[in-house]
Amino acid sequence: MTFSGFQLLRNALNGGTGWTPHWRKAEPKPAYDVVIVGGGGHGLATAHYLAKDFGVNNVAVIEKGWIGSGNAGRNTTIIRSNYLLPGNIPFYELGMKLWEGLEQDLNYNAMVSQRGVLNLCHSDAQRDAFARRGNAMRLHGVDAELIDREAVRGMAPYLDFDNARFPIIGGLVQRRGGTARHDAVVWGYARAADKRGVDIIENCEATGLRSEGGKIVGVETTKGFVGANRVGLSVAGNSSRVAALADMRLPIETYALQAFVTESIKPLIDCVVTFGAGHFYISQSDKGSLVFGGDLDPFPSYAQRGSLHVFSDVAENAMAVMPMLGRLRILRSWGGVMDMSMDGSPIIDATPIEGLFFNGGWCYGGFKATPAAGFCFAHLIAKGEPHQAAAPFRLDRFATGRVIDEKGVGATPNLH
Amino acid sequence: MSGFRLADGGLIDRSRPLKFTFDGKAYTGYAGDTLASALLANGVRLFGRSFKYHRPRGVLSAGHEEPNALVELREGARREPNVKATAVELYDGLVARSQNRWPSLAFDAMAVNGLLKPIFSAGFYYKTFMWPASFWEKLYEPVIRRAAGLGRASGVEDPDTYERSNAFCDVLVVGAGPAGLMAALTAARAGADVILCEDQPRVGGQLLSDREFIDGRPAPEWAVSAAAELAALPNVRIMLRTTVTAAFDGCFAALERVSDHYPEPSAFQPRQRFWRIVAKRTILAAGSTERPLAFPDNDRPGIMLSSAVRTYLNRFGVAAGRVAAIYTSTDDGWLTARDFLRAGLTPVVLVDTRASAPAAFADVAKAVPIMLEGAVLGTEGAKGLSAIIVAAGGAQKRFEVDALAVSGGFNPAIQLASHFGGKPSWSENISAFLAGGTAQGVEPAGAAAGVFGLAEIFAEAAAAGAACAAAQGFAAPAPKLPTVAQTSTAGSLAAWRPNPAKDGKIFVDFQHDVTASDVVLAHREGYRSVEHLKRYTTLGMATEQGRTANISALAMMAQLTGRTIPETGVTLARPPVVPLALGAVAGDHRRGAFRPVRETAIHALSSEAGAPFVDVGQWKRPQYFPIPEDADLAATAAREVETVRTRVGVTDVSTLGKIEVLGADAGVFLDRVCATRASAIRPGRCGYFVMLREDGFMMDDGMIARFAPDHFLVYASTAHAASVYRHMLFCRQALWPELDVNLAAVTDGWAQFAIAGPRSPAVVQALVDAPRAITRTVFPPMSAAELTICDGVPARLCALSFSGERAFEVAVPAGYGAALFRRILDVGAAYGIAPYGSEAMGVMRIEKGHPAGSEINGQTTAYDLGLARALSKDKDHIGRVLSARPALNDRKRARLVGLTPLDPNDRLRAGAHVVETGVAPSAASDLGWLSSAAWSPTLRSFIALGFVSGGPDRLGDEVRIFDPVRGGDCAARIVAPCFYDPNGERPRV
Amino acid sequence: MLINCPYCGPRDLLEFTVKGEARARPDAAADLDSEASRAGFVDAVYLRDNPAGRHKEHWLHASGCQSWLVIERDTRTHEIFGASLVASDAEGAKS
Amino acid sequence: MSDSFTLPGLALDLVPHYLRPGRSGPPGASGVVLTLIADEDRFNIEARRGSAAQLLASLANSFGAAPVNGPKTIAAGGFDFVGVGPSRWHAISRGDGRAERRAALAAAALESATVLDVSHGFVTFQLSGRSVVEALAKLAPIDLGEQGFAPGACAMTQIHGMSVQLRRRLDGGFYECAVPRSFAGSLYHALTDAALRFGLTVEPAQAVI
Ligand SMILES: Cc1cc2nc3c(=O)[nH]c(=O)nc-3n(C[C@H](O)[C@H](O)[C@H](O)COP(=O)(O)OP(=O)(O)OC[C@H]3O[C@@H](n4cnc5c(N)ncnc54)[C@H](O)[C@@H]3O)c2cc1C
Ligand SMILES: NC(=O)c1ccc[n+]([C@@H]2O[C@H](COP(=O)([O-])OP(=O)(O)OC[C@H]3O[C@@H](n4cnc5c(N)ncnc54)[C@H](O)[C@@H]3O)[C@@H](O)[C@H]2O)c1
Ligand SMILES: Cc1cc2nc3c(=O)[nH]c(=O)nc-3n(C[C@H](O)[C@H](O)[C@H](O)COP(=O)(O)O)c2cc1C
Ligand SMILES: [Zn+2]
Repeated sequence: MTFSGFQLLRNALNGGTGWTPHWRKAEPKPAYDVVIVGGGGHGLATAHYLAKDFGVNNVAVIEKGWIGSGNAGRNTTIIRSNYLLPGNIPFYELGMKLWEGLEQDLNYNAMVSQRGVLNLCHSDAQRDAFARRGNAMRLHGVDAELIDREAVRGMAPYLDFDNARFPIIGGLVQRRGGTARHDAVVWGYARAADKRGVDIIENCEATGLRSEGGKIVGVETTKGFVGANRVGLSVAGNSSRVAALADMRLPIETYALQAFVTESIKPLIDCVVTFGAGHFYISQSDKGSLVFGGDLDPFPSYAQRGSLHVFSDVAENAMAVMPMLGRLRILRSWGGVMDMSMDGSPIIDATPIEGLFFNGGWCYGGFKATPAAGFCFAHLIAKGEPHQAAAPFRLDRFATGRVIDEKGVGATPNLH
Repeated sequence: MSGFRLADGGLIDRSRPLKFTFDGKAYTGYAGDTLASALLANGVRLFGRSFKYHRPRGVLSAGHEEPNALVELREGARREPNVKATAVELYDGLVARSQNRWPSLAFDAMAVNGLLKPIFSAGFYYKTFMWPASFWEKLYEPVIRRAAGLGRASGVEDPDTYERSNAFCDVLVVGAGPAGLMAALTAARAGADVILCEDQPRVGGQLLSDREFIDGRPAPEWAVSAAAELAALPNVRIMLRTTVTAAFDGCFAALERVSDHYPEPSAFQPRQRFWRIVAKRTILAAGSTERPLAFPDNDRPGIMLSSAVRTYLNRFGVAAGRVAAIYTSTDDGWLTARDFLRAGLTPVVLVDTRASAPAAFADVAKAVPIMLEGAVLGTEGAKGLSAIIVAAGGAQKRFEVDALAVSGGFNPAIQLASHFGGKPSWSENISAFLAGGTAQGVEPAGAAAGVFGLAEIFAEAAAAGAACAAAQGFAAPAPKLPTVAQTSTAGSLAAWRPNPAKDGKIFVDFQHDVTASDVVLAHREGYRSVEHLKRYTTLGMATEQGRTANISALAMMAQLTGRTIPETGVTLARPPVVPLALGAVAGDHRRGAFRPVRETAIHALSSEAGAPFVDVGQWKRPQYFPIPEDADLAATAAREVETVRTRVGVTDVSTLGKIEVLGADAGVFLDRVCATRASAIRPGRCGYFVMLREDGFMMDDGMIARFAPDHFLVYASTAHAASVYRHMLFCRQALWPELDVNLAAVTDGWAQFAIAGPRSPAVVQALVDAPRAITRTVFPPMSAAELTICDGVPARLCALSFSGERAFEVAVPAGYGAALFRRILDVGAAYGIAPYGSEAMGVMRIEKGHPAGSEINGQTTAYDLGLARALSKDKDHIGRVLSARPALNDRKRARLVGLTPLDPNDRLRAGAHVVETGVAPSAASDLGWLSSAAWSPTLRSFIALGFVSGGPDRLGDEVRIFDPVRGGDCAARIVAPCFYDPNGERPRV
Repeated sequence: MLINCPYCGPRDLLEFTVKGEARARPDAAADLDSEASRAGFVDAVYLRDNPAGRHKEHWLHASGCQSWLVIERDTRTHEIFGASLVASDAEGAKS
Repeated sequence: MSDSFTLPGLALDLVPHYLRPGRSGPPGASGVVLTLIADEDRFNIEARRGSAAQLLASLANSFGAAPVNGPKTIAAGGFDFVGVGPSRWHAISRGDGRAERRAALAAAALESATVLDVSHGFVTFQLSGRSVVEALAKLAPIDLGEQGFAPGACAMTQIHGMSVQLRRRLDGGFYECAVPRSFAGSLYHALTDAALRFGLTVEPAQAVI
């Protein structure tokens, strides 16, 4: 069934009895052409594009819990392509373009909202760094504006411009950036992939990666063995654990990132704002909650929860940039586990095992990458070679030195 | 009008009437009231409108689980949205307003949404608003956003202050109901340090709501005496109005509402205090939350949780209505009926879903009409309940009532235990979830442990208290347990049968207007996991986090999928337990105190001189020393540069990191840490150093002075000093612990000034104590000495030049810094000295082509910076091996060069890109970027340092400087990075 | 999180900085630019076991006693099994 | 006057710009009294590799008692020896006679330790009064209870993002916060803000305690 206002009306009249599951509750077949491990945004997007753009329909996505239970279901929903390095910009811009047509592609309203992303700066040096980034974006055909303090005031009058510690002097704006309804992205991809015949198998954990003679032959799961001679791993925070099933060690450490929502309030914050003198970013969901987050918890963790230290730090940052938040209340906080790579940039590549492909290392920025990562990963799996936009995201870049380090902090994942 | 104040009774102080307003209308309550109890006492039953359909809503509960009665409290900058009227202590002058309604609470135009309910079913927005794509941001989303949201934020800075504090104890007891009091008493009597936190302004918990007797006295009296005994013990701290709100690894967070019961905080008092509590053991005695029942139109004002009805009756002396009925699946409804009877209000009917009446309530059965195996089929009323339709034994009956007490069992308050992620376990016995496992020393007790009978609560809580004390080595004496008139009940889940016609109005999540039909729809569309159910319908995501909603919805989903409730599972509780003001969490880390600053010894002097400051890391550095003659700050910088180039200037370089490296192996150690050969620096000399990260990229560069064979001093750059020191500690402690070397960061101990310019030797000569001569031969560039200056002040002197002129850096113990700075200006006056700031310093270092923070940014290598020759190739040192990776030595890398505009007045700015000329600027023609740029008063031109692909191989080439975000575009030439005195002759003159 | 510093006693997370997995620095081969040297360093600098479970880490008691510690910790539960000074010869540290 | 005042040449900066002597907060007796210790001798002593035992013996020999390897204060020979890290101490001395003590320390530690004069590297605030523990509890994430923080105890800890050496003097009622000098202004504000509500007296700068 195609979703539309008409269908909505029709079903309103018949008591909603016409609606059907958005994706089938599939059980595994003995074998598929491709098995994707991980039913997050990336895994499902990969399946969707495999079926839609690369003609590979005999695909299963296996997910250990419910789809979207990982980071896709717990991120702060910011989408943007305001990157600095040439290795990153084309990829994230490909993503931005896919976001712009996503709902029509999926026939599912993921509430992609191009409300603008405003990065604040607080010193001349920081403004120059933003200029470098903005210029790099413009050279890549991406929209970017460097605005002064008064223009920032026009966009976000409630900021503490005269903060005694870090006054605001300007900002970098990407107007095409914004947010998307994270869960809907997952469900929309699932529904679209399912429509094209992809089996989405929930509560099915990959417990082994079976290979013979250096070639992958299938996946052991909690629902039995599933054969496939092409397997894509897209398991985000669990990358190392799953790769270990194939005796691979990755340039990845896992860390928890917290996020927060306030109680719902009437519209207050229009765009996405990030603070430049600390770690803090905020937007308002369509439901009315302010959604915000900050720094990683500093130690490796697989627990989806955070520490008081970062909890407080985030609140301090919030008050520094928006003192009007003081009486608003944190309703809920949570954590997700991030596969932090050694240069802070992702990996989409083949592995030493033939037929086994890896997509990961998304750090805390992989939600915005969902469409592009899915598309490029599908390309790699279908064609055996990387899509041009993802060509820099190779595993061997650490050995060659071709790292893509936006922050310049080196192999210290918790600082990226 | 329905509720009213009883003539007597309750724990309110009738001698202290308090005035307040709600939606502009004036009312009176009493000290001890909540806003909800006071409004109910005044007959108000309509408190707010629901989120989506704007249905009229009243009060459901008497606590933090309240989904309906949300108001905006206070006015102006103190306005606070979404405050639960049931959790606000009344104070004189309180002002509250209803929210999410237009134009008024009584007539809310948005209530038409209710008619469109079949369209606005769960997840409707995912299925529409897709065409055309651009309409989303322009049309649909703004409408949705405006409709959504509850109250309004003040939008201005919060005028109140907040505090944070730390507390430590052996045993933390959360909740001062009977369980908490008993546990605290037992642990404290044994000698353990106890902190007892209670959310409410008084102890007692549910005892305040029930007509229990303990040791023959009314239960609240027992609670008061227990608290008095605790308060008298030196090892106990009782914290009232304090909610333990989150469990973290190693600590709990608690919120103390210090001043929320006043119109505004009194002078010097914070509004709230946010506690970090470190406890060796914790007893979770937070009680339980009652669940409502699912039936059509179960949301009308006047329908209230049974235990809340009793709370209003017994604690606040308020009757929920004049004509009441009870609908229950537990004994709790019977307790409420009994208390109604005692208050002289006979319920018109008690409907119990169960088949038999509880034996202990024969008195109630005699006085009240009872309908067993009954169900409420529907309710009537416009802005409040006016009647219920009841079915039992095949018959239907209508009762005109204005209050209905409902009870569907109790959920133990296990949220805090769940914060560690432990999966709750289902108890068939009480039809509710219990804490799964006792994570991190958290032990539930009392109702929080699913124990509801008072006698058992006392016994088990005492045992828990004793066990916690014993674990800390305190033996507890056998407790004397209070004697109670036992009443015990268990919950059961009321049956619900899908009924498409009526499910649409069975509210499950009141605040978010999630109905039974939404659960059915979610099931139909495949959102069957509880987490999908939650996310698709927003069930349990409202301000009370589904306290009253979740179990009913779960039970429905279990029924629809044919699974048991434990198979269906439960959503995870997350911090905070009760919503928590951001201001409180931030505490006093606000405004200027957000982050500390570091000041140098001449901070006061500089600001008196009118110097603006620039942030470098945490440091404040004087950026310019303007004088009235300067046209603007650019002129100041130019004058300062000129002063140094032609005469002499002085600047504060105290922020440079200073790390002492001492010991027989100091040289060996530095050779391993640095990529240069530090051991080759002779005593009395300085040398340049480069440090790499182990991945081969630049970490820092700077100077090392060697004062003695076993004594080096590393000058790290301001920006990297802290990380360099941490790194060196790591090398010393973890990598090479066998070396005889000690490290000490002494940055703060020294005030250090650069005296630079052709006349600097004379100034320095005037400072140093005889007989030292400061001449080219005796103290040539790169000399280092420990000496005294200004008649005996210990000092360190290095002949180092960053500016490119003959220059010295002189350091004295920081306490002498201000005086030395003045002295330098005094003795330098004769030579035309002027102070200069970081800006002029920056200009001169660009003129000299020295890399600084924007060049050593973690993405560049020594090779990129043209420093490869300074590195020693033949020894292993940090970063040696990986710096040789092929991509790091690719000639095409963006490498450091200088750039000059063809027209010297064309402005160059850091951040501009360098692109090929003659082709359209694009990613393909992008060659690199400018890292530092300045107007050079010396060269009378803008100049820049930048990184250009293959740059050093392209000296002389013309390129385009492209800065679209600032509208810059000009032609420039690639030159060597040093613009001034490339052979370095001037420092040697 | 509370870390029991062998010198200072139990202290809050905020006093510490974490470096990640505790790994030895490889010995460079005599030929610093040999394949073996490079492979050893690439492995040590970039690759991680990153287990879900017990993990040995380097932590610095940065605003405390400035000792680098080896901490063994469960990355799933955050339970800490022990913290010791990294410098094996730190004499008499346990007073 | 202490001997470092007698140093010729340059004046010591004894009254920092942030210091605001006087009484603030609610009326009544001051709950907290803050005093800047403007001039003290402070040495950082670190045993050389393998020489800790020798150092302790030598110090015991010279001063009558040895410091302990732990976060505690031992008073000996006019110094307070405060443990700040494994095999590391601060030796603090105030009042007259510091020149001789300084020389004695240098001699005693010559063979077995590196000794650095860090007197100017730190600023020390002394806090006393009936509410001092309550005020400090707002700032320091450590247990300041009688048992956890007995007289002589020392903790290298953090206050408002600053590394602070928090110490309870052997005489029990006085607490000291020593902070790297550049942070002193920020720490001063953190301390005075925290103490304000108890009634605060800031004493005029005082050379020696
Ligand atoms: C708090 C937070 C905020 C964030 N904010 C943003 C943001 O604003 N913008 C942005 O771009 N990014 C953000 N991110 C990052 C982003 O969420 C992730 O990078 C991205 O979601 C990762 O891709 P995914 O959606 O495929 O991952 P996931 O949704 O985590 O998918 C991985 C799936 O694999 C499954 N899985 C794991 N192991 C197995 C196994 N053995 N067998 C089967 N299945 C398995 C998991 O259950 C999971 O569902 C944030 C992340 C967090 C935690
Ligand atoms: N009639 C019934 O069926 C029934 C059911 C459940 C409970 N009860 C009665 O309830 C009482 C249970 O005793 P109890 O002591 O376990 O619970 P309680 O409800 O009496 O006390 C819990 C206390 O904890 C406080 N609290 C809750 N969360 C808190 C937090 N996060 N931080 C600080 N304080 C918090 C509450 O304000 C309350 O005072 C008994 O009297 C029992 O008979 C009866
Ligand atoms: C963008 C966004 C908005 C959210 N808004 C709410 C909200 O309004 N209410 C709520 O209870 N939780 C909200 N959540 C948090 C979820 O309830 C949940 O905590 C999160 O998805 C992580 O899942 P978990 O807590 O079950 O691990 C939101 C989460 C996200 C990512
Ligand atoms: Zn320590």
